[in-house]
Amino acid sequence: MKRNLTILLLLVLAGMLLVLAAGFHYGTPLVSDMDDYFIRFGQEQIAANNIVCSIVFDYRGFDTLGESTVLFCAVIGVSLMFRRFLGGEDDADE
Amino acid sequence: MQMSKIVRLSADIMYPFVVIFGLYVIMHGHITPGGGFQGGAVVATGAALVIVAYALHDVKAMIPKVLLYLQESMGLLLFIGAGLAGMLLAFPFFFNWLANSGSLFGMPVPFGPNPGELNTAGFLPIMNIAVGIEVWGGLTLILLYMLSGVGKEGY
Amino acid sequence: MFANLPYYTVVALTIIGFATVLLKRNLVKMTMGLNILTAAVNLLIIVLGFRAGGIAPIYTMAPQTEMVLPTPQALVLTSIVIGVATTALLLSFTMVIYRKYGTTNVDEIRELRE
Amino acid sequence: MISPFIWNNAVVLTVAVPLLAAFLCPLIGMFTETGRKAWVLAAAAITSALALFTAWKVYTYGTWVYVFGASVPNLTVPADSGGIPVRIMFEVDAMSALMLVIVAILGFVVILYSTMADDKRSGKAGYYTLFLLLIASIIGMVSTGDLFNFFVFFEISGLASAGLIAYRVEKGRAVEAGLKYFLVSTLAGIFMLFVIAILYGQYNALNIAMIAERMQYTSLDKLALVLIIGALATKAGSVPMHFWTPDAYGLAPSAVTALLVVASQASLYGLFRMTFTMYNLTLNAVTVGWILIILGVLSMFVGVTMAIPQKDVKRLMAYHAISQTGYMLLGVGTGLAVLGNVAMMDAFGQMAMEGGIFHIINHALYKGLLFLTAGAIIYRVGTRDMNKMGGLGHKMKWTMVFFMIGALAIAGIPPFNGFASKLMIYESVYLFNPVLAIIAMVVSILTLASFVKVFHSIFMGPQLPEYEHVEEAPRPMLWAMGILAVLVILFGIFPQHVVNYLITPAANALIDQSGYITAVLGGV
Repeated sequence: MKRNLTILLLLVLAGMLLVLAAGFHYGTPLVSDMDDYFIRFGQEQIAANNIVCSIVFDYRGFDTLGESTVLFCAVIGVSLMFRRFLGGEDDADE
Repeated sequence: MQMSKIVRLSADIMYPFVVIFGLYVIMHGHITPGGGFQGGAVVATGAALVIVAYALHDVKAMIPKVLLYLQESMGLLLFIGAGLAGMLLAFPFFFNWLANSGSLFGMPVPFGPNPGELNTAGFLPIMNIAVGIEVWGGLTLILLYMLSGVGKEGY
Repeated sequence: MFANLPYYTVVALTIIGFATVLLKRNLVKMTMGLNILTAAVNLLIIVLGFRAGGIAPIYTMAPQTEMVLPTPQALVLTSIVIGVATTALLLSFTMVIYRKYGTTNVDEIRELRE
Repeated sequence: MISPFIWNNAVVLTVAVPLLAAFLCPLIGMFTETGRKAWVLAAAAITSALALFTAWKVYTYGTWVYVFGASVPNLTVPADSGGIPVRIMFEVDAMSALMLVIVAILGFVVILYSTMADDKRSGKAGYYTLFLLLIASIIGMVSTGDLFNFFVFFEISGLASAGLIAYRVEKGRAVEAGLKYFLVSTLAGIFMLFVIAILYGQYNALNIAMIAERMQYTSLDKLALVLIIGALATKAGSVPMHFWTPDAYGLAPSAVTALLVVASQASLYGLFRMTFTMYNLTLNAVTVGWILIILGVLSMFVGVTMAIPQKDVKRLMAYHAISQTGYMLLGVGTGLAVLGNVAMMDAFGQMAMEGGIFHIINHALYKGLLFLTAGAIIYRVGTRDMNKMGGLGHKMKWTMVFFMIGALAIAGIPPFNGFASKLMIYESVYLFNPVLAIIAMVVSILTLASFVKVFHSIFMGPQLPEYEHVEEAPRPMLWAMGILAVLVILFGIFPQHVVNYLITPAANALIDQSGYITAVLGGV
């Protein structure tokens, strides 16, 4: 039962995604005003040649702070899982 | 379960070059493709190289865990400090007042293609370094913890 | 068909990834399925930002100024790091469960529960 | 008297302070143990104070837009960009302010409960770090105005709560529950990324207000709507995808479970934000409203019927959490269904939405109280199996009183807050469709029945010999439960004040999409 339920779900998903594939045209973005702003003013405002880096660290810098927090979270999570072997900050007592 | 002498020796020789290349990628993030995360990951492969070559207890002796935690927290503090620096001058959070300001990393950049100057882009290099340190410490810690969980029986 | 090939690749990868996550019983294979799904979404975001004839949005020694859209590349950078963090945590969960129950098969774990 | 620094930047500091505290937590933990507790408690107190101040400022001065990295905090649209917002911005309107109030109260109470109480844990630095990160991520999810930023905070809350659920590593089942929760959370995140890709591909915008303004509801947007409702309803714990909730809530430490309830409500807030603010009238409100109603009714019914046979006290409460989420979905779903015509909206739609939103804060309060009391009992007795407990009322007087307050509130008994919001939902939904209101009432009666059973099996009966040594829960736990109990009673006795001041502006903020958009695009 579970198997053909999953296959049904996959067919529905395939149908939905074909709608998605038909909606966009490769090579010609529908709208690009925000990105044209970045390309035009990115270098001038932030004095950085690499526009992607200027977006990552300045225009959308808060995302990158959130993202390095994600990595920090993963490190703390993994350290909690293996605190028995490598010892957490205070070695396990129980 | 140490590797053979040859592997350990070549790992020792290779390690500095991997770290230098990683630092290059981190430092030149705002000019060439790359940046904090990619550079940090490259340097973490250097750490992975050493971990593979040596046994775990040697690596634990070589890289103290406290140092890695310190490295990780300092990287993150430098990053959020760079963000908060704007607020001290009554600007909003994450304002890049170093760019085009003439001081550290403050050189303006002529518009259009140019050979690229290291001393530009205000807080970007500082944030690149911060994220590079954090990813370096973080990935190495993940590797050490996951390696420590291998091979031990029972819980 | 070939004009929109990248989008059909995204559809194919999503189906494979989602099928792996749902049908496979082994936890490690589920993690692989999730990675395929993340790769599919990243490919979709990158492909949305392509502009025919554009170069990478970096001004150092740039031959022309007709550039590709930069924002998708910034989003995918974040998404890749989230993918790494997710995989690290999933694999460490799997290792702990394997140590506790001696198996990574989801059905057997359900029976072994005390 | 509040310094201009706080006055202008409070909305950012509510996220920056817990993040900063979390980054330093492992370091401080290495030196002093009490130092870490003081540090975590201080950080939680400051965060709650800032969140309450932000909420107060939004309720008095209207929507607060804060742009990250612009030269002036409210420079939403750069001068030469032709009217498009390019930077990330926080947009706290009345609805976000209500959620900030919930996080402020629950965050502080839960940290107070866990720092002072149980200290025979190992790996405490990691435990408290993840706690602070979870609070920061919920605050971020609730107050951000950017779609991709919502996704990043969504992932942080997923990671942090997975680490916290799997905290008791030696008990294999907790890790399995954490894994199940994390798989579902990652899948929901991937589907949300699909939605962001579709909306970005069409409108080249990541700001919620910008997308709302450019929305034309093409077939791709229908697909995006289906995916986003699926993803966020999964994380909120509504029925078709609720299988992770009993394990995750049941096996996590009790303090964590109380905060997980708030994390699920943040996803519910995200669902309402997407349907009301981003799509609003472009989607045909009736069908999508009915989808939410059906999800709500299913959650209500399945939640309660699965809860009755449970032996484990926290799994029982987890199923009740699912059924209470159903009430919120029913209330706001009815509001969405009649969003189109003004007549029905004034008649009962507004009341239904206010009932649903009021139920969010009520549920957070009394469900937090119930989980904390369960935690206190398990802390003293050691087992979660209700059949093994009995006669605890003799020794644990205060815990029994708090449990009674929580149980009566969840069942919707008059003097407590549960009754106020459920009554609003019954009255308005009855006008919309009587059958739904009747189902809601029946479910409420079943909830009361199951909690009477729980109360009897834990507290009543003779003093059991093996629980001779049991004495009252430690004082800080009682303080934490006391705060929640007082709030539950206060909200129950003065519901009209709470509704007028907190809930009606939140419902209006959700309904009027144009206010949200002009706050970003209108203002310069």
